[in-house]
Amino acid sequence: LEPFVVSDIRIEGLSRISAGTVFNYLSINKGDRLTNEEAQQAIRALYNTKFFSDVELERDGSILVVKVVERPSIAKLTIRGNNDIKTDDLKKGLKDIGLTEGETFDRLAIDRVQQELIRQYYNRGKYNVSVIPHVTELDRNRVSIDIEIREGKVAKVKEVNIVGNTAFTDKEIEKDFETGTTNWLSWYSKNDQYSQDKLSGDLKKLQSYYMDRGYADFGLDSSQVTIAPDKRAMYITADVVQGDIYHISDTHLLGQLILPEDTLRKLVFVKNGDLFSRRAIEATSDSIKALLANIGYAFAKVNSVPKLDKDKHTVDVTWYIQPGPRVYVRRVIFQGNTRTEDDVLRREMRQLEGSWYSQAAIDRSKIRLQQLGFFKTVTIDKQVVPGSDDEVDLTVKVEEQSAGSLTFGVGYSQYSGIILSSSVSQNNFLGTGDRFSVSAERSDYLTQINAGYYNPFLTENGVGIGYNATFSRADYSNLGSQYASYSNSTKSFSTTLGIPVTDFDRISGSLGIGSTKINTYEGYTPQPLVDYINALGHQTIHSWTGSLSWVHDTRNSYWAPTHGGQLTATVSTALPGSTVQYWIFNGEANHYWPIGKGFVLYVDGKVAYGDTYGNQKYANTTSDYTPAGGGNAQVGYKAGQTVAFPFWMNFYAGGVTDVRGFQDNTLGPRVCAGVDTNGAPIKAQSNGYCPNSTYSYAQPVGGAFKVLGTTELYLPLPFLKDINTARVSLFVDVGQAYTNLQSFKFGGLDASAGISLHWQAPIGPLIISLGFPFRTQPGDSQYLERIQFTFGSQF
Amino acid sequence: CSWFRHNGDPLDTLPLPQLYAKAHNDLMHADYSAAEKAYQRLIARFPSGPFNQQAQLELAYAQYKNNKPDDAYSTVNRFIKANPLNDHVDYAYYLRGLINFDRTSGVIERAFASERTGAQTRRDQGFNLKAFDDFSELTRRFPDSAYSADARQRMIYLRNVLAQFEVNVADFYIRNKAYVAAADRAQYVIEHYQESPQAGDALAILCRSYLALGQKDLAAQTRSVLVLNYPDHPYLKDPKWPHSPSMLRKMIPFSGHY
Amino acid sequence: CHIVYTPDVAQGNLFDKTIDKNLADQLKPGLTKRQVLVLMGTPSVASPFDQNRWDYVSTYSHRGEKMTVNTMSLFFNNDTLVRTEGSLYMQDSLKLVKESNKYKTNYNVNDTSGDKNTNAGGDSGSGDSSSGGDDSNSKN
Amino acid sequence: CHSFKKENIQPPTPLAKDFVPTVKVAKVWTARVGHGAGDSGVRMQPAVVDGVLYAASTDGAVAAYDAATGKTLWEKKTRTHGWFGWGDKKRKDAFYSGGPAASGDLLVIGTLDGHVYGLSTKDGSERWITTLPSEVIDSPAIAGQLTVVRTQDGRVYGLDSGTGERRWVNDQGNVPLLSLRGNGPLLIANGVIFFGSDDGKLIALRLDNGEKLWEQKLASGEGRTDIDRMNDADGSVVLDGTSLYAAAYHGNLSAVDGPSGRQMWARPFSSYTSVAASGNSLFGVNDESQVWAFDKSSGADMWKSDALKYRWLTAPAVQGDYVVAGDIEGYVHWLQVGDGALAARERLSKKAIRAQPLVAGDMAYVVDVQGHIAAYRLGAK
Repeated sequence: LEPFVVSDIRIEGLSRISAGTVFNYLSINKGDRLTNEEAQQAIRALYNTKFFSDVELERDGSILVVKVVERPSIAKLTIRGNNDIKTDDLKKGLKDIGLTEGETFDRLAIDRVQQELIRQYYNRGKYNVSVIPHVTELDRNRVSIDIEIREGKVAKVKEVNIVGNTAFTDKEIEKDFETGTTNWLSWYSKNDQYSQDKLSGDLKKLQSYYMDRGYADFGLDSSQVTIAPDKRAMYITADVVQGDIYHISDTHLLGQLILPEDTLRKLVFVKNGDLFSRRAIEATSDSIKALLANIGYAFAKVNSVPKLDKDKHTVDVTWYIQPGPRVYVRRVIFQGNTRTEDDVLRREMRQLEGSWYSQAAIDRSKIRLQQLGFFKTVTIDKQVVPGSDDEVDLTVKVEEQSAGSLTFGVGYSQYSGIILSSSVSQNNFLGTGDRFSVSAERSDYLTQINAGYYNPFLTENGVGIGYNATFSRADYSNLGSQYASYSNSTKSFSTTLGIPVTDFDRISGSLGIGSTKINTYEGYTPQPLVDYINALGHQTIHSWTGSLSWVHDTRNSYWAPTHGGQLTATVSTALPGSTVQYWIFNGEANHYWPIGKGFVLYVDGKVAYGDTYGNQKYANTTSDYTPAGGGNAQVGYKAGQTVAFPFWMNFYAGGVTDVRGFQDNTLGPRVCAGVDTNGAPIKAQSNGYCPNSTYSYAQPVGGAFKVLGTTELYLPLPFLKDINTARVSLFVDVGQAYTNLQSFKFGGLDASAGISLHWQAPIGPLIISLGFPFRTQPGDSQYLERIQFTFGSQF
Repeated sequence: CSWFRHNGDPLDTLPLPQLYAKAHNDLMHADYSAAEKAYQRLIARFPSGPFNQQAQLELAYAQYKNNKPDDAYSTVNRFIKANPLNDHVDYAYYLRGLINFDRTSGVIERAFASERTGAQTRRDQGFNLKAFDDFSELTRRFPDSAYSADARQRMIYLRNVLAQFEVNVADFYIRNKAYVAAADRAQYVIEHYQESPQAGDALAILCRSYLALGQKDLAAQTRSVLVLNYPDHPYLKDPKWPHSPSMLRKMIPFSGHY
Repeated sequence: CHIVYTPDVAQGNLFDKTIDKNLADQLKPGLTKRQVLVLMGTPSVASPFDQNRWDYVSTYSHRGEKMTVNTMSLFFNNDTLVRTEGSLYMQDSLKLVKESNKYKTNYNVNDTSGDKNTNAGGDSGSGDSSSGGDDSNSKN
Repeated sequence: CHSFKKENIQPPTPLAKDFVPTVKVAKVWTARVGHGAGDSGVRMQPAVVDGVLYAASTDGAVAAYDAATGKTLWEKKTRTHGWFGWGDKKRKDAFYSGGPAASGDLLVIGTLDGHVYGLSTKDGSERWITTLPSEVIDSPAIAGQLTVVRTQDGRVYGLDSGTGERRWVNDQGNVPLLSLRGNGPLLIANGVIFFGSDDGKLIALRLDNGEKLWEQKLASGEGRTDIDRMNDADGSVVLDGTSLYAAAYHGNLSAVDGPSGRQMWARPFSSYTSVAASGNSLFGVNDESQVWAFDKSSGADMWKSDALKYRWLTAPAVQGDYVVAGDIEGYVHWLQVGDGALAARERLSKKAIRAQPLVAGDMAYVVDVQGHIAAYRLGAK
């Protein structure tokens, strides 16, 4: 093709690709003198667009004719027979190589895909895999590709042999190897399936097993992996040279120490004469680094250099500390908060912009953000600011999750008939961080409307203000012996003020007014309750309520804490001037301990006690009566006696958030309804049966003193791995309600054990628990409830 | 007609022109998910037909309207890579910017927020930045396209939102008495968004934080620049200018924090 | 101090008693900006309108009390140091360590070994040792 | 046997039910030594020296039987594991894996834990132990005052037969990342040690100081995946006159001139185990368990038998004018030397047979994976 001036360009063979695209990549245009190597260059350019399988340049008079054959496009791509690698991971991988529906088909890509798949399967120990691509031509220059994979069985590890280990047996060393021979747990741990990176991880464990027990110049001579001819069995051999046991002779801290030497000395876990342990040496450098990072040295480097003295078998360890520059945080950037406002996140940060870098402050900020309960995950990482060597930007990536619940419920239960309930609660109302909830419930025995609002940041430093109003009318009378059947309707309004006292402690006080109207029904309501109201002389109880509570919270997350704990103490009183002046003390202490391998132990104790004060007197006397079976005269309430603790404020025990395995609010003292022939209240028999009373069983009336203890072990279950707000735990609950402090007796405690699932589902918190009471009081038997399920209630 | 012979989904059998007509019809009647399915079948069945490019563009629009911003974004990107010289490619760049234009805050937040920008200026600015870059690429590649004028308006709006975000953060640090942080943020606005109206607020905050830091002459310098450019700025009249709402107002629920 | 807790606000540059004792007298006029940067670090206040002046400000307000401000201003005439004014506020790093301990984050905060990943065997090791180590320092 | 359907490898060819043996085979005696090779995947061959058969197992049993009658002369058992690992530390382990080699009154066995035991052939009492750094899964070779042992990490050691001290070591052998289980047995002939290495070479070392004389590549060594690149020469080297015959996996069967190491002929033949020679023909089993016969002088193939395809055959051995081999389901097959037709079939046990049958005199001794030993004699037709 000798050079000529191109007057026009014509392209033949185009169907899918537009002429414009070819012109765009073609470096020749009208009026150019076309030389040979320009033509070559054009052909090469068109080829690496990968659109064409063949490109030819021809000359027709002074017109340049570009003949192209378009590569077929892929109409259909199917992958069959793969179960180790998920199909969509494969499809994504193929898309990067350019093999996806709609793309141009290129035979070289098929070959690369085949090799890549075989390599991936070899990595997973499936050495018998076969990958066969079938390409079928379709009309309109299209192809359909079907990749057939036959994975075959994975090669099982038949033997892991460590040679030369005289100090420890093979079994001791291979205890926490990931690779091993088949054992009863292999179906789940897959430890007998060979993979290269699992093996390299294990060899590192072998090395550190020795190095942590004094073998300073331990050497892994060589390791061989052999496979049986039928590629179904693999044998792993590791040859080790143990060397001798070394002890620490001396330790030095060199370099720029920033802090006085004795402060850093406290972080050195290694003392003279100790057995050499690499883990202890590394732990020392990590903790020195962590300490320096707390005071501004974000890029501190601490490397340990052990010097071995071969004949005395001692090691002289030196740590070189290079603190690097003092680092300042220039900007804190939040990412992922599409719903929560920036201020809500920034006010939780303890690391400010424009101040020196403190790892402790950053860790504390991460915990405070997690304690909000608005985010699934919070990750904070730092990037150096380009152009300056001592400034860093912090990026806080949050993944939001719904922090509230919107529930509509239509339920039916034979006691309360149709229950219509709806509740809206949002802990992060419109992203402003305020907590707002409105709930209404309508059923035969209960109509309740409750509204609450809390703004945690009235002032800049976190003084919070909240309002709460409830209106409820409960009539337990037709609830059978389930509850103490009396009806009370309460209206109350209160406002709270929360004041942070330290980073972990908060004191909040609240004031409110409320009125409760109690009416009891002769014969249905347990007699002491009826007498109490008559003695009191009032049916509507007005009260000024005031409460003071102190909370110390060091938990590291709201939904699934694994560290720290919470101490709360609350005193709420009906202030003087209320009809019944009482005070209630509520105390709770709990703590979480991660005990390694993913298990978390949780222990929680609750105490509640209430009493009246300011010796109010009963207004009138109720009649005395002598019990049917003789004995001294039962005295009802006498005018002039001091008022007892009001029964409608009594504490109950049992229920899904209390002692599991028992129905809600059914544990504690129980009293029969109605009076016998000569006016004495019917005494409940030991098994809770009430002779000739309207209800056959005694009704739980609760008590003024309640105690509850729970221990739970959260289990590391693989399938719950990525739902970080779901946890399964084994629990033991112990608790009981007593009429008053004096009637507490240790034998009276109820206890149950079982398993329970806590899940913050997108629509609201959900608890399912299976409880088996193993210590019950007489009369509890009819209140057992094996499976309990609650949904939407804040726990 | 067809359902007598029950030969499966009509999308698989319709010839090209009718299939495109059906898809286009669905799009016009705002039935975006049906339109999206129709366009996807059209592209898969007729990859090299005449309607292919138009279908890809309208698929992206349908996905955008069907509230699937991520799918729309990847479809538009594929369209731009496949046909860089198509005569509608400037619309593709414009659509790419539009997709991320109002993704910053959820629908409810925007409806309740005091004014439209209030919601956008207080949340993650990632999408605003991306939209700003996409629009600027459009105005750079096709300065005289029909969409560039509107794109420039949107860029100005986005820049003001970004500047307002920085000023909000600076205001937060002033309220929390972290004056060096407030000065840095204000300086960031002055350096990056000079022409935005928020630069005035930034200058005011910078001046106030210098005063708090005891830098009299730096504060005087900044104040003189403020007087020069924004003579009627509220800060000039009252030194405590960025007031946070009074304690009483904040005690009323839902009254907002700023 | 006030009973309502306000987190401490420490801003600006940090200098240390032990290391930066003789920093002030190393600041002889004639140094270039680059040398000052290496010596003192990035200035916390560098006004955009006055390139020839750098201020090393350090402020500290404990639990919302009055803020103490120390400034050292450096004056340049286009890239060489001319004179310095004011004094540096030297922090005591031991006090800073005690301050940072009150955040009680001496355990591995990113340790997600709760019920998240079962192969927590590895990090539970580091978890223990790091907390083990830090405990000792909070005692001092 | 395990199901092959999901295996994605060819299932073993089923044996013809109506098979009429053309030669009578008598099972002279059977015995069992410990649990044999167990899971160690080692091809443990017994040794027959002047009428006594010595066998060992990986769970610490060593026994000597009268080769003709099978009467147990002596047996020693050492427990390898204490009860639930109790007392493991004090116990000298005896995972015998390097099949016993005997000569004169010395019996040498290598173990999985890198020890080499020198026992007395009279009563199995211990004479010396040496410790080597890696597994010894290949039977040692005794040449008078020198015992040559080869370890899994590619090193070859010359030990003194009397005391077990290490005379010399040759450690140039490199072991590829992934190789076939098992090492090529050592062949000592007139002062030179011949063996196939794990990276597909036939190596000759001087007996007295272990230096390498020459090496000859048996396989090309390229391939895209690390499975294709595996070309162990795990089979034993056959000496016939001055020429050596050896095969490699994914490599070729080649004849090499002993003294010079020059390759006379080579033909592509991938085999994971040894070849056998008789008359002027060579017999081998390829990686699809087809039995082949080649002409010794030129390497041309004489016949190929597909009857036992995919049955994972052991290395063939020549007994009289029959070729004997064991398979994965515990059958022992005899094929005619002339045309490879199946001549006889016996079932040793249900377990796989991996080690090459050992022919001594007119008896063939076969050992299966679980340690069952059987001696077969071919009767008249």
